Amino acid sequence: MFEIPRLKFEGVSKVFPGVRALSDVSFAIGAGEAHGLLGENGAGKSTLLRILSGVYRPTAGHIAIDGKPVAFANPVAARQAGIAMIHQELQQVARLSVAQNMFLGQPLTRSGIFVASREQERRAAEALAAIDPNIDPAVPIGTLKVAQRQIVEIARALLNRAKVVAMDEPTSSLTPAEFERLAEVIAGLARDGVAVVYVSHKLDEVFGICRRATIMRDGVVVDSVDLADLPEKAVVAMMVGRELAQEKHRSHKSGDVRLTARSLSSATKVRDVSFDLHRGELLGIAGLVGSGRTELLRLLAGADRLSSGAIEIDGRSVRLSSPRDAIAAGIGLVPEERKREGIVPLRSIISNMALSSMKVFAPRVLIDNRRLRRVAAEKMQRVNLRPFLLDRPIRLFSGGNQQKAIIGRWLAAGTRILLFDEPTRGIDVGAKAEIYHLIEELAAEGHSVIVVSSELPEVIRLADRVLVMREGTVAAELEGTDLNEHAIAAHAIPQSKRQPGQADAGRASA
Amino acid sequence: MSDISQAITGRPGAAFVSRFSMRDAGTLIGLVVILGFFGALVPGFFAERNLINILQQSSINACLALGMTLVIISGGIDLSVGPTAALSAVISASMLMAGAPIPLAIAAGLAIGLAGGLVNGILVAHVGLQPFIVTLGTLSTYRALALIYTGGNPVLGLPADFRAVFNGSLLGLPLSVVIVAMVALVAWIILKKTPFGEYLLAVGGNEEAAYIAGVPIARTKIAAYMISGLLAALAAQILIGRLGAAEPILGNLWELDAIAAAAIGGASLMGGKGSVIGTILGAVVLGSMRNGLTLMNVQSFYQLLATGLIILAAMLIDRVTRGRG
Amino acid sequence: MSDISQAITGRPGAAFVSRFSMRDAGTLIGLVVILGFFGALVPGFFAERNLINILQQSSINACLALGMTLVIISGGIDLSVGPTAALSAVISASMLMAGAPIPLAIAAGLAIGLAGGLVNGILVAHVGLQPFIVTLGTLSTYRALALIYTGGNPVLGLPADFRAVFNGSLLGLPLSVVIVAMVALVAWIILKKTPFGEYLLAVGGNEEAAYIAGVPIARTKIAAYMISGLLAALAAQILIGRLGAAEPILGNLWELDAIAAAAIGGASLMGGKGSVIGTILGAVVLGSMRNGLTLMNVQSFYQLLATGLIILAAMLIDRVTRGRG
Amino acid sequence: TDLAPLNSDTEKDRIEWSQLDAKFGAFPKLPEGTKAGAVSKTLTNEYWRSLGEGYKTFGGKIGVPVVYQAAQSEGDQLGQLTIAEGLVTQGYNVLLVSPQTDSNLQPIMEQAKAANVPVINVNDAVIPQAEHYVGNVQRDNGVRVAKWFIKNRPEGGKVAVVEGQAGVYAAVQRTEGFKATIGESGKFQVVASVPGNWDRQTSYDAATNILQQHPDLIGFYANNDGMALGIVEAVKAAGLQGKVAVFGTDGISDAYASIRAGELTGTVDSFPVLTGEVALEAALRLVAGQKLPRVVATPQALITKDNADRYSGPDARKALLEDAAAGQ
Ligand SMILES: Nc1ncnc2c1ncn2[C@@H]1O[C@H](COP(=O)(O)OP(=O)(O)OP(=O)(O)O)[C@@H](O)[C@H]1O
Ligand SMILES: Nc1ncnc2c1ncn2[C@@H]1O[C@H](COP(=O)(O)OP(=O)(O)OP(=O)(O)O)[C@@H](O)[C@H]1O
Ligand SMILES: [Mg+2]
Ligand SMILES: [Mg+2]
Repeated sequence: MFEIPRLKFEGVSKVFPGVRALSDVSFAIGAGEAHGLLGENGAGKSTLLRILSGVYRPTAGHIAIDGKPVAFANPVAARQAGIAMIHQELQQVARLSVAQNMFLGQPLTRSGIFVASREQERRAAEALAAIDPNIDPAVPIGTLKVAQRQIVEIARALLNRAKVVAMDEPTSSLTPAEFERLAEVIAGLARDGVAVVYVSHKLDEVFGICRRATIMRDGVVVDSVDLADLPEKAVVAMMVGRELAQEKHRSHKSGDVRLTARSLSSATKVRDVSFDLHRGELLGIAGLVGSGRTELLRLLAGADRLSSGAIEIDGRSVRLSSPRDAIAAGIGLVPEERKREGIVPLRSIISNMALSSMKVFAPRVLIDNRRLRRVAAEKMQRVNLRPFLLDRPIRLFSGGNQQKAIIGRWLAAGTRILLFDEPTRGIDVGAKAEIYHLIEELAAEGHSVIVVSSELPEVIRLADRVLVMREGTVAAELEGTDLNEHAIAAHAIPQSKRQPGQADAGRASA
Repeated sequence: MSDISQAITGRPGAAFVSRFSMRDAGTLIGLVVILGFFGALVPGFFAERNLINILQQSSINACLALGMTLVIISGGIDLSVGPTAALSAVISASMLMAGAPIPLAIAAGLAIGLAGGLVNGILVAHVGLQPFIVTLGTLSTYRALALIYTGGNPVLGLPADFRAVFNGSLLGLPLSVVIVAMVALVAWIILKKTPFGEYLLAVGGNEEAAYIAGVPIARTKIAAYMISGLLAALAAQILIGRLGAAEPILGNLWELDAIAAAAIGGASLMGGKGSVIGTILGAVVLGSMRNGLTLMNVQSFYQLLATGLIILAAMLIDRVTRGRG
Repeated sequence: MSDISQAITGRPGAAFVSRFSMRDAGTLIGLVVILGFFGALVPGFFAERNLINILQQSSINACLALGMTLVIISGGIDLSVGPTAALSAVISASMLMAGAPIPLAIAAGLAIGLAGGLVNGILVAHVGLQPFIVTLGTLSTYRALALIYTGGNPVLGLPADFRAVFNGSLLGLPLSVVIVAMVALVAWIILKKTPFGEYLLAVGGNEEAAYIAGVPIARTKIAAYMISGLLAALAAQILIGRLGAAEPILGNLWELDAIAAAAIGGASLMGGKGSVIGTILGAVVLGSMRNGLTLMNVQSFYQLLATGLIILAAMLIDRVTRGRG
Repeated sequence: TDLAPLNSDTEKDRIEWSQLDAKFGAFPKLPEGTKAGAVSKTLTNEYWRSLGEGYKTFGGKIGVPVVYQAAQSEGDQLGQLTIAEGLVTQGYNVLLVSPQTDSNLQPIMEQAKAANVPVINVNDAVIPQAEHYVGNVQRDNGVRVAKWFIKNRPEGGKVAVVEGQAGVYAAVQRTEGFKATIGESGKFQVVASVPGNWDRQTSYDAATNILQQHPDLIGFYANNDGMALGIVEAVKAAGLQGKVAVFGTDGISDAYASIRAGELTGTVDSFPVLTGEVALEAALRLVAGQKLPRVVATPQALITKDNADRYSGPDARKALLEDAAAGQ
């Protein structure tokens, strides 16, 4: 108890114009400790870590490393003081190679002038090997999938011998198998005396990795707790300030087929996908990363073009040559990459929400502002936007709240078929429960919903029926008692790789 | 739930006022500083007559800059406004000289503006070329067309009836000022109150997200360029009404003034951001500067110097009062 | 999992080669088409003498365009290259006329270029103003300074020794071409092989990520503008060496040609993208076009038309061969 | 070379255009296949098109093909150089150049010398090393207008100048000539001398501002006709027509029309068609081996409503010859 903690936050506060993101945050982490940082969306976790890594400066309070107070003027100062950080949003330059990205800002050089590309690539490969040896450090990072790019972020944090490694949702795109390897890496870091701050909305991960955790709510520390002493439910209660009711799945599926996919194929990945989607049905889609789920949703949303096949809605064939067509047909997509495909950062919550339903809000020429504000308030209340500031630019909201605004967009547009791509990626337990609830409510109201998710419990919890995709095709359709994690995993692995007893070791969730 | 009900009823007025001031106060302060400067040094600068002169002299640039603002908001740029105006001017003028009815000649001129904008828009939106380069190319092309069409000669001696259309005055203000004020009002309404305005801001702010949200990207961009072309053509009509002649070399370097006005007014050339009020203020800043320097009889080299420095100063004031971004 | 892991690992070598050709092949094809076109129509177009002419005539634009490319990659733009060149030219020239040693005069001229770039860079990087507007302001300011410094008069009769520095030839190529080729080589090395090159791409490609990674954002941007100023000054030295005189109005509209060359060569004005080889090819495309049109004795209005259309055509070819983006 | 830098306005080695025949005899016979190349500033100004017309007329008369090119815009200095280099490469026997600036065509002088092709600098910017210059005295433009004011407004008053592009030779010289001459009289005040950038709209705005500040202004002098016509409109809009005299420069056809309509007070015509004819004649005399003085001066005249008819139309040449004979 009297030993000097490796990392200590002392009375850290951060005020943004109009928002108090952190108030008087104090807690400490010892050397060799992996420490969880938990809280709902907007609790202030990322803000705290951004202060730690020198991106923001605190409004009040300070940080101490090994008992010495430090103040970082910029990210380089933090890095030099031994802080490594994995940011929640991918911070990468698409046109640079993996290795260049990993060494960005601290390149290895030959004779102090030229970049030592080979050496960088060799060391990058070393760092990557711990989690995914298949990533080629020489390719432009923009050609990688999100999951791989996240792994690169992790590997970058391992390059330097850091005293503190802060991880802000490092696994939001990763599979459980990849998480397992990350857990080993973290254990290794802890053995070397590194303090690890671990932020994740996946509580099981935090419980698996960390002995202790600090729980935050609305910018203040609720408590620092020993996880071994607490059941998950209690932690959740501390995070959200109330008990979350565990709900069970109920189906609202009715007889009528609303959407029929006939042999859909895309130019790139999707091959010959057929299924029916009923009124009030919740259809889950599971599969490995890269199995074509996102592409399938983009086809249904009109964002990509079909190379063959047909889509029918209410029995009538529709041509979806743009998202506009799809929206007119009652289809809306909540995309996977929120920052890139979801939000218009400078615009307000209202504008972002109203974007797809301009016809509704502007029946003639001008936007009916009163009606717009009324509807926006109603929808945002329903999705429980926090803080409830409808005119604030959406970029100032946390990821979870941005997601809520996008969902609100489709509610406002009166969409009948909702496509969710990883709807709870980067979203906290509280909001997750709210979003599950919302999705089920939508189904109960007669909406048809497709949910793509890499979290199998999520698919199983939500879906009436699950399509398992493998290499662009539907490998299986699971329903009722057949619908379980093991079955999904078994069907998701490509045939050639499947060996007896190995199903769980694949890249599918289990 | 007080915050919710407040959000519902809102204080839309208050929100708008505060949004106005954040964005446009900087430009307004810049304008006030410049006006104060010249007012102190130039006797008669604040004479009503001179203020009207300033407005009139700013009106053409303001007209172009409004179109430019919409294009810039959509994430583009339109370098071809000057040549578009020239083409519109010489075609209207030669129709008038051939005895065409005035409304027809004006309509044809405006249609040329729309057509020029349409070509720019299609090359940007459908072909996917960079706006800067597209309009750099059409800058030369349209200018060449105007020169070829007229053989390089100005069209002189436009009928008095036509000139009267743009040369009258209303409530003591020159008609050109009134017309541009109306254009500004329409542009403001478009940007703040119509779906198209939302679309412009969304397309410029995040094209990918706008696409997924069902915004008609191509149509929005094309419309922005067409409005820019239309307003360039309108500026051309006002100008030839004033000068009584249409030249194929009219509108040289207009694009730079228009971009400067929009930027001084807070438009971001990265797209997604811009303001009608700011642009108008920006155009008046530039107009007052020209007017004041002429009245002070500043030698031409020093006028050039002052132009450069004032553009920089206006941006600095703007930057300081508005904060980063 | 074979296809997945293949997608993951890729074929890195192939990827790089294909990126080279993907990027620059379009420009190369554009060049070949234009050369073929003029070669077929103009007798003597492919004469060695004429090809050297084309290179020499492209060299000044290429020199500027290289600096412009670095600035554009960093997410900026430099409209002030022409006036920077003029200022550099008149200062070197007046020093020479005052009897200063040649290396000193050249060094002073180059230093002026660096200083002009430094001012641009500071206003962009530290003050946070938009590059377009900053350099639009300094475009006027630097030009005015050059005019004021010389009273508007050209500096005539530069010493033969000075002119010899830039007018010789090496291996049958004019020295100016050799100098610019060397500049291009250095620029290529900078962009491909040094941390600074990476920083440029990072700052222009994703400034936030670059900041978080510890890239010195401000220093990188300032350096880009300083290089652009330096190369403008170098172009000015080459030019006054050729002309034997320095004028304060030298370098008019250079910025547009330089931007056109960079853009034809594949630089994106949104930043983060650009190629030295592409830019050089772009400058030669523009140079061959000018040369070919002149040799065909095309009337100037039609030359202007051709300029516009060829810029658009080059971008189209580029677009078609390279795919979107 | 040992030539002193040319000052076309003061060069002693000069001849009036009207004396060519008298001093050098009738037009000589030319070598077979002679062809002439010409490059001017821009075709966007009628002045330069008329000059080209003069080249073509004379060339047509004596059967010499003339290629006439121009830069894409005024100020496209390197573009003009490219064109001129192209003409040298293509082997024309003589070059007539009207450079954008004093130095942008400098390299041509050396290349042409190497190829043994004479180069004639025709008007406007003056290449210091030019061995041959045909054109008028730029400064004289402003002088003539100033003299008109001194003669016709003996009581004096306020006048203003609207200048061409900052730093351009012709603009500087014309303005200088006007200011110096009118200043000598002591009765006039130049209350404003501001840039019009060769642009009608800019000049209109500048004139409006000047008139508003000085409603008692008696006259404007503009460095070219396009600007002057813009000023005329500003004067009309200010309701001062008839009270403010407006002068332009160049003598383009629109200026004549406006003078006849009683709007523009006058212009200094430098007779571009005639200048073109004289320039090509001088050039071809060089090709034929004659040794001409370094400067061949071409005429100009102040045109007002009274004499507009005399200087336009088919008899202009005759009128100018008469003027020359009268020693004007
Ligand atoms: N740059 C900023 N300007 C203004 N407000 C901000 C800014 N960054 C964050 N905030 C606000 O600060 C609060 C805390 O946000 P933060 O991103 O730290 O939350 P978080 O706990 O990381 O949430 P999530 O789990 O969604 O990532 C939120 O209300 C957010 O809107
Ligand atoms: N070759 C590629 N280059 C760049 N991005 C790609 C490529 N292939 C796929 N992607 C992107 O990677 C993501 C994966 O999409 P895909 O449909 O292939 O897989 P998925 O089953 O949705 O897997 P995930 O769990 O990653 O979403 C999508 O955002 C897609 O746009
Ligand atoms: Mg966060
Ligand atoms: Mg996906």
